[in-house]
Amino acid sequence: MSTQGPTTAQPAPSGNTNRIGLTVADYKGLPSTLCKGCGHDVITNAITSAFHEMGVEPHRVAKMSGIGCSSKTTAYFLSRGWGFNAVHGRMPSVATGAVMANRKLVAIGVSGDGDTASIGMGQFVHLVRRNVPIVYVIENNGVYGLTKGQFSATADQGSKLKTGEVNDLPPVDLCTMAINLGCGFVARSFSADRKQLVALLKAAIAYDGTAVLDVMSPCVTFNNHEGSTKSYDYGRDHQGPIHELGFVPSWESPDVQFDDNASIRVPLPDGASVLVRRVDDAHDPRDKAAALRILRETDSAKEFLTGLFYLEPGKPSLHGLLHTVDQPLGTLPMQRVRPPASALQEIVDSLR
Amino acid sequence: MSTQGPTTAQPAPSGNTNRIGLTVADYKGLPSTLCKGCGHDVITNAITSAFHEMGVEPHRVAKMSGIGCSSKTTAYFLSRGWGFNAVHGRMPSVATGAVMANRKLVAIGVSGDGDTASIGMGQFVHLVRRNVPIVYVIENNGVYGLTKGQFSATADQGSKLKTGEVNDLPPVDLCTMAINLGCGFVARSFSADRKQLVALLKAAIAYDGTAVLDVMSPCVTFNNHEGSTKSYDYGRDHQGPIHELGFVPSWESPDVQFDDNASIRVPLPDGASVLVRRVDDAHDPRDKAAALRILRETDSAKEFLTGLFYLEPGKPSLHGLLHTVDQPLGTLPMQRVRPPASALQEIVDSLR
Amino acid sequence: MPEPAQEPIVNRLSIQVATVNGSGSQTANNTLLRSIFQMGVPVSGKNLFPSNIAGLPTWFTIRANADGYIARRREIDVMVCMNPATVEQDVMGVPPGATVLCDDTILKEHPRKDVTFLALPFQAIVRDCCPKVDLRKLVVNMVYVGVLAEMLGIEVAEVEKALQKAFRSKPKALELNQAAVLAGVKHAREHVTHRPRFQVRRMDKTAGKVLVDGNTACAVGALFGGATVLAWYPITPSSSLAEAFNDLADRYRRDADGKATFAVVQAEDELASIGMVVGAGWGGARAFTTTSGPGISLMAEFVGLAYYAEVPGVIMNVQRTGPSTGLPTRTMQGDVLKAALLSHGDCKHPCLYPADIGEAYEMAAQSFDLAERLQTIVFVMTDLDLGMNLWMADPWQYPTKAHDRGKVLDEAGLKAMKDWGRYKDVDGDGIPYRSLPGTPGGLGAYFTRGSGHDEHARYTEDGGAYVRNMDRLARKLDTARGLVPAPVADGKGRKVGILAYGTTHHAVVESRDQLRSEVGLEADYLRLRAFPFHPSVRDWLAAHERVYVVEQNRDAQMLQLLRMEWPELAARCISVLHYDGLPVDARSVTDQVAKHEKQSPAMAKGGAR
Amino acid sequence: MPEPAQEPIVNRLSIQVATVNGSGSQTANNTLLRSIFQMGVPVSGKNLFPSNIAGLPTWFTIRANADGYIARRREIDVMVCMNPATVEQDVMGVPPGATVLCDDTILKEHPRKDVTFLALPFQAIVRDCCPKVDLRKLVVNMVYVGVLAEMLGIEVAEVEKALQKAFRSKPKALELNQAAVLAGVKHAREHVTHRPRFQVRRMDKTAGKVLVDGNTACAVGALFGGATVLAWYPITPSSSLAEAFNDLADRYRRDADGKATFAVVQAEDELASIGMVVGAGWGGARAFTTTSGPGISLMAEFVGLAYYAEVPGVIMNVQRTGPSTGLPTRTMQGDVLKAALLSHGDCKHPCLYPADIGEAYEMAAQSFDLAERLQTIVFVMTDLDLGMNLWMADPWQYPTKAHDRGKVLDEAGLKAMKDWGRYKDVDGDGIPYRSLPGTPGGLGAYFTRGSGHDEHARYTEDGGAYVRNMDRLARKLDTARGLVPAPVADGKGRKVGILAYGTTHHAVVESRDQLRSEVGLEADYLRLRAFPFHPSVRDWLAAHERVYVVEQNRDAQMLQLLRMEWPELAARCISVLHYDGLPVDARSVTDQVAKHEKQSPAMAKGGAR
Ligand SMILES: Cc1ncc(C[n+]2csc(CCOP(=O)(O)OP(=O)(O)O)c2C)c(N)n1
Ligand SMILES: Cc1ncc(C[n+]2csc(CCOP(=O)(O)OP(=O)(O)O)c2C)c(N)n1
Ligand code: SF4
Ligand code: SF4
Ligand SMILES: [Mg+2]
Ligand SMILES: [Mg+2]
Repeated sequence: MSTQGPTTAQPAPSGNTNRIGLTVADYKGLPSTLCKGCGHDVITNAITSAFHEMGVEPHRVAKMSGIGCSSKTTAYFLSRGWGFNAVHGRMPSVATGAVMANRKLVAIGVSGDGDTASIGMGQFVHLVRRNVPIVYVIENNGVYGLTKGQFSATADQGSKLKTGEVNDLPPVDLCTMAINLGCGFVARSFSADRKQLVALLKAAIAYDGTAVLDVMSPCVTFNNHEGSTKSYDYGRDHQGPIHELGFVPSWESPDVQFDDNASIRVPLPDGASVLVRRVDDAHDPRDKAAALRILRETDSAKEFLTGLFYLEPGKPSLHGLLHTVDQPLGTLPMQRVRPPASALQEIVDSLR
Repeated sequence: MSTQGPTTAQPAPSGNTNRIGLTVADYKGLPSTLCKGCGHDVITNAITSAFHEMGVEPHRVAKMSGIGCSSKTTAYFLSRGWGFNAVHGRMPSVATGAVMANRKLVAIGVSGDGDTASIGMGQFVHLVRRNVPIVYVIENNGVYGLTKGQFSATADQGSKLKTGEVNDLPPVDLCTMAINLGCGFVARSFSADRKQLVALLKAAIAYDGTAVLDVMSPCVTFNNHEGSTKSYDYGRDHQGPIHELGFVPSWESPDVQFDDNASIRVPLPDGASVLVRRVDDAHDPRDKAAALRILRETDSAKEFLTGLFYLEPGKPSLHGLLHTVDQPLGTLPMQRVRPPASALQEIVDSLR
Repeated sequence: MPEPAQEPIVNRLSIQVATVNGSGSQTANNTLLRSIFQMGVPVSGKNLFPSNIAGLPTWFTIRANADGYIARRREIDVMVCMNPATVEQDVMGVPPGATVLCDDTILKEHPRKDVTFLALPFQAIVRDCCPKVDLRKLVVNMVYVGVLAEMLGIEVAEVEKALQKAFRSKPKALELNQAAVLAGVKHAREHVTHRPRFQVRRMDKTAGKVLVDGNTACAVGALFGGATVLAWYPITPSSSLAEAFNDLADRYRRDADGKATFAVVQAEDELASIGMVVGAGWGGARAFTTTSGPGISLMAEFVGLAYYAEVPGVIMNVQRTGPSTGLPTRTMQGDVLKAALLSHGDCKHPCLYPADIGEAYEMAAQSFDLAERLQTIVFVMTDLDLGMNLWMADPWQYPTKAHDRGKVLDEAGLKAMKDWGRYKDVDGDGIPYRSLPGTPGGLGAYFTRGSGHDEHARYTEDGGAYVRNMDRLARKLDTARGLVPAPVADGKGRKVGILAYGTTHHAVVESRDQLRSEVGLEADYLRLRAFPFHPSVRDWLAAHERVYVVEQNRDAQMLQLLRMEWPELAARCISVLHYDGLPVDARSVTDQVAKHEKQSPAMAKGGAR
Repeated sequence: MPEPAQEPIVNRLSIQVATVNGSGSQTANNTLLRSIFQMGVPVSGKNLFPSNIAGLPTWFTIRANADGYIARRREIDVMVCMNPATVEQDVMGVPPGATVLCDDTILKEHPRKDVTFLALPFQAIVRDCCPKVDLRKLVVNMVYVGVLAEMLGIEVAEVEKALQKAFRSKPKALELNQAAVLAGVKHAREHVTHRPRFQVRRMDKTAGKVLVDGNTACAVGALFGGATVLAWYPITPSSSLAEAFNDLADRYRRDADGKATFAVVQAEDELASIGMVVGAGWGGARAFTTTSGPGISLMAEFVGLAYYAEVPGVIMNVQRTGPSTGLPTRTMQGDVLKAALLSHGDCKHPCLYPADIGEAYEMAAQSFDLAERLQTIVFVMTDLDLGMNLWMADPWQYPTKAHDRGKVLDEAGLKAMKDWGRYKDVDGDGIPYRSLPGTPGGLGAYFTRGSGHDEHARYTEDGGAYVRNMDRLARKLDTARGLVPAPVADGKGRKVGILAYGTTHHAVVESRDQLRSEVGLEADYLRLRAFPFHPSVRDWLAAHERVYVVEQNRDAQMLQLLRMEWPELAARCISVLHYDGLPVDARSVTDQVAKHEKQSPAMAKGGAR
């Protein structure tokens, strides 16, 4: 979703305060109740930073989630935003409704692999199709953490539970699926790679439409052992970034990061840009075919590639399709939502 | 699903009777109550022929469907099989349960684009992941026929309803999705192309695992006008078969159709083979990357390619994963499903 | 013009047309209905159609009644047979004395001697009057309209007017159809001597009224009720409600620049549509969905979330015959118990039961006020009979009251309220104050969840906090009793009462007259309009010795709700049920009540309470 | 060994350990429980845990009771404080006279003078006895086990035995834990002079019994009940039932070649798991799913399909606190009304209410017989308290009766039956005969659907056929009354009755004794075991003047079902409710009943009915 709106561009934040004068503390949530070391907590942290750095007004943030350890984390950042921990697997529809009611909201959805790829598969697909403006983060640990570690639909074929049980079903690759469904912002990351994650989150916040971030986020209690393909060790040993990524928000000049010759610059409609350092093999995120190809190839090579696979700025988001007035529908005054008496008369006359 | 089992290979059918001595009439169902000219009726016909030609014992056939005009059609073929018209969009789970109960059943699922790609998206994905042995036919007309013609999730972007309403959401490509989910039999066809359809259905019946057939099947009442991309005219004008296909059942010799030099021959584990005529550009259905590429390219070129996109024989089906006894679980005698008293004693002792 | 042989029965007749769906008879039948209506005669129409798109039997029944009875009537006086598949049952189904007009390509004669069977050359007539071969299949229906007009005394000028309305924007079609009507009139005038005893004559009982279906009425209610978000999934018989709202909003709820003050999404299923409603309600919209039976089941989980997290939203349930897929094109009051109790765990939901077009409009609008006031899901429980049939009604009144947006605190409100807590019962009515996401000022942020929470919306598993919250929710539902539409009582002081709700009303109105005239029973009448029950329902039950509870389902669902509430009073209730999927008719009610009254010892004794 | 100062209270005590989850205290607590059990003293354990994986407050309560009372008891005699976050509430929560053992790194002293507060150096002790630094966090729990053993008179040999059971396959861990227990014993012997009044002494009331949780009991029932298909989706508190079945079947239901006579699929959600059950039931399997609250809501649509299309299946609902997500790790009898009425339209479903380990086993097995006999979904309504806590129980009996596969026709049966119709009521009990897909011979094929069908399973929209079918389905449910487990009555002829079901039973047993001894009230007791109600329930209600219906939910859900059934009798019922998410205790029941009895004018008058 766009971070434009009431917030006008301001100079870059100095020191600890951001462009709207808030410190990172203003973006914090309640203390986490997750297991110590859980990947999800690291993502929570990155989200906090990203919103802070982007200078999003906290009260405009709608934190949507389903049910699971991952889904709990919306309570652990941005206490000054509104949170909605809905039902298991059906957050996408709730988020869709929320942004329909209020197009000024900056929505972030936090879900788990179970919540999205098992029970939530259908709603995820249709959220993406509608290009609902939301930063959609899947905290992917390959298991159901909250119900004690059963396999989810993203568990890799052949990966092992602590009990020795082996998963013999193929995983759902949410990135490939999202790209094929027309999603214009599709990324994969790793909760241990904070730098990449924050850059991706910032770009996602600036993006107007559905931004899918599939983040491997180890479950230290149930899926961090040997034989797991979603453990910290596995992630560290197999991670391969597909490019080096930079994000320049709308109120900064793009040349502060890389100069244009040394990088691919993808401008977003709001004035921000995503930068990719021009090195050999750096993946150009505008290349859909390449994105799908490398996703397919990693899949068979059992690599764990991260980065921004696909970026297509400028697709109309749900708001564009619905063509609603600029103000939030939810708080329009009565005169604007109750047609005049003449309208009723016209309707009645047509029925005579 | 495999057509092995009690039916042993027999000589090719002579005249009107098939290898088990039945005529096509033995494979018919009740008269259709669909609109005259509905594409679904043509598919019903092709299904009838395919089962007849394959010599499947009618009583072994489980006809599974959801709700919709398409889902009704299971009543219009194979009255001597068992039909289950379940609830809207959730046939995949019912079919999964049915084959779990009885692995000897030959399951065919008939669904609509609404039934599968809208409400049924999640269950479809997970059926495919589990490789449930079933011939899964989507009678795809881009609309909800039974509820009077609203767009479904396979409607093409820009296609028009009779009312003039334009669809502005991208379609779900079920073939691409199925391939990406690991499906080993993925085809697209057109209800007007009976020959191709019957060949595909026969191969699907012989295939042991989930066989997805996405068949464009015009709704003459609500989506057969100009501006529709699911009309007979559109289909005829845009159809491009990706290859010429033949199917040779297990009890016939493959060289009766094409000779091996002139064709690519993909053997199925049960002894049948799928043949593709070797001509320039003929798509080799074993090439997954090519399948995905041509699907992607058609998509942007607005072509309507048909054929067997992907075939990977030999993947373990759900039965393989469950490793159940050869007999149907549902009719095992009590002795086999109630452990002996000693087992209870052992359990009780462990709790003392 | 030939006159009927017997003393005519004027403006008291039922006409039924048997045809196949998809044959275009709907326009003809509506033209007939409208013509009678325009003659000032009260009418009602019931369309009995199959659950497919074309080719299966369909019956359309028009009842004209000078007394204004608009319930279904079982007896058919004039039957038009256009469907070979049902002709036998159609002819056999009419009572002695009826007139049967039959397409002579279907059947030329019939052995029944107690009815007037006329085989008419409809196909030949249309061949002569309609040059367009491919349209004859449709236009033939207008031939029977013309024949009936002539035979029953329906004024041709009114038929013409009705035709003009139907084909306003299609002059070619208008011409063809006019010609067919006139050909029918001419044929009847010249070749048919029989005139049925049942005749239509101009009167003045429809002046100012409209003809409209209940789904449109609900859509208009939602339009003026300020609905801003609609998320729906198609399902018969509710789809036309959503479609009507979409069309109306498209026309009446766009700014000059074309931007909409509403948003409609066709969801991927009912879990998604209710999820969107819950999200939108939380976000501040007046949000609703439309559905029927299976959709209600699928919405169960979300409705429980909305109850517990206190999110407003409206579900318009156009009930059809269940359980399961059931008979999708038949009516029933079959979800009454299920909707009120929807979702696992302890929870109940307000329900409104509109009986007619006026209430469909009013309750649809009011449901948004109630949902926002009570911060919960409110059901508008209409049914296929109300929703999809055409009803005669008074025009709607423009709302005089402002929308009630409930206890919503904006930035200033939050500042003014000390120590605001999202789930605090400040006013003692169980209804807390809420804030909307996006409210600036830093005071309103809170966390919504379906898991345990305390007064300040903080997560808790504390048993005490849980009980306090659940008790407050129960209190809130008690508050609802005084906010929902009160029941409507007619008559008082009698020993016997009849209680009904929704579309059953129309049969009860007529049945009370039948009971009075046929068995001398004077019965008071209470029409329930909402759950939870208004306290006056209790008093009314207590004031009667025997209460017949009339409803359209097998399990006496409303009576079950009454029993749950007041078992001691419910014991005096006797269930009168009708559940074959057709709208209940007065005769069914009258016969059951009369039979029971005969057996009732109290009645025999004639004793007062 | 020091002796308690006061006259000891033997084998009547409650110990509570307050800790955080994920800290490994579960094994220590179970060791304690088991040690007491092995000493022949009746025990029960209640684990109160949070809805997360690690780090939040958890309480484990062990009750030892010579009289065999195993319901929860609110008063704690010996408290062990291991959680700094709750220490204050934990100390304040115990009654005067209690003993509190507190980790001295948490709190060294407490102002309460009416309890014995002992700060003990648990961490120092574990430091000395456990060389493995990283394991001390876990092993420290065994220190309090040792301390308690010494202070309460729990025999160390029994503790050793329990440890051996717990660490059977882990000799290293066994050694460390043994050392910690002994260090605890030693410390208490040498440094703690106080001995609580509450003591444990060997007796002989547990001989032959087992300690097991209800989920395992249900799994064992399903195993011997011949379940062949399980489709499930994880949800607390039901997951361990499915997992136990999977493990058991893996061990006891494989052929020599490793092939399974069962199939388990972890579905993608509850719509899918119930869909698979319905498909499998239709296909001939004895199929079941396990779930809790939210899952029940999601299963609504399919359950209605199974009702109407008549497909067998079992849902084991391990109830938790609702509505919505509610308190996922707390107990409740909160879906009683909702499960019985699940799905839109007219439909009801048989439900079984196991009270204890024996019934969990029996009813789980029987549910498959009932489902196949009745061709419908049967609910086994257990709860978190029964399902996840350890209960003392008699060992299960091996089944003596063969599985009842119901009215299934094979090839020969189909031939023998003339003009078989899938939905014909041949026997007058409402139960039709079915065939299974795959049956050879060409006679059994039929079409199953959730839409209208006639006796021969042909599609129909005919109102008459619909009504016949629905009436037969109602008759079938009437038949069920005689097939489901009958209620269990205890005592008769008294004026006052208590009615309860499921796990509420244990509190009622104790409460009846309390009522007798405290207020002299003798009350008869009826324990319901199933819905639809056995006819004897009616007689029993009629035979009592006042009936207290005790249940664990806010809305008196079972009473609501009784009211729906017999409003005239339900009027004499008084609701006694407990719904804070903890298992009901006898005191709560006794106080509510006693209070009401005091107010009851009938009681005052002492009048008979
Ligand atoms: C309808 C429903 N079914 C099941 C559950 C139980 N449940 C809670 S969380 C969860 C899975 C969570 O897995 P995931 O989304 O991967 O999150 P994680 O805990 O791994 O972060 C399940 C099955 C539920 N709450 N609701
Ligand atoms: C739960 C539920 N929601 C909605 C419906 C109404 N409904 C019946 S068929 C249908 C759509 C059918 O579309 P499709 O699957 O494409 O089949 P088609 O009729 O086009 O062949 C819908 C929405 C239903 N029966 N059940
Ligand atoms: S169980 Fe796993 S996912 Fe859940 S909080 Fe613990 S480490 Fe994280
Ligand atoms: S409405 Fe469309 S899909 Fe349905 S039967 Fe008619 S033509 Fe076929
Ligand atoms: Mg997970
Ligand atoms: Mg369709």
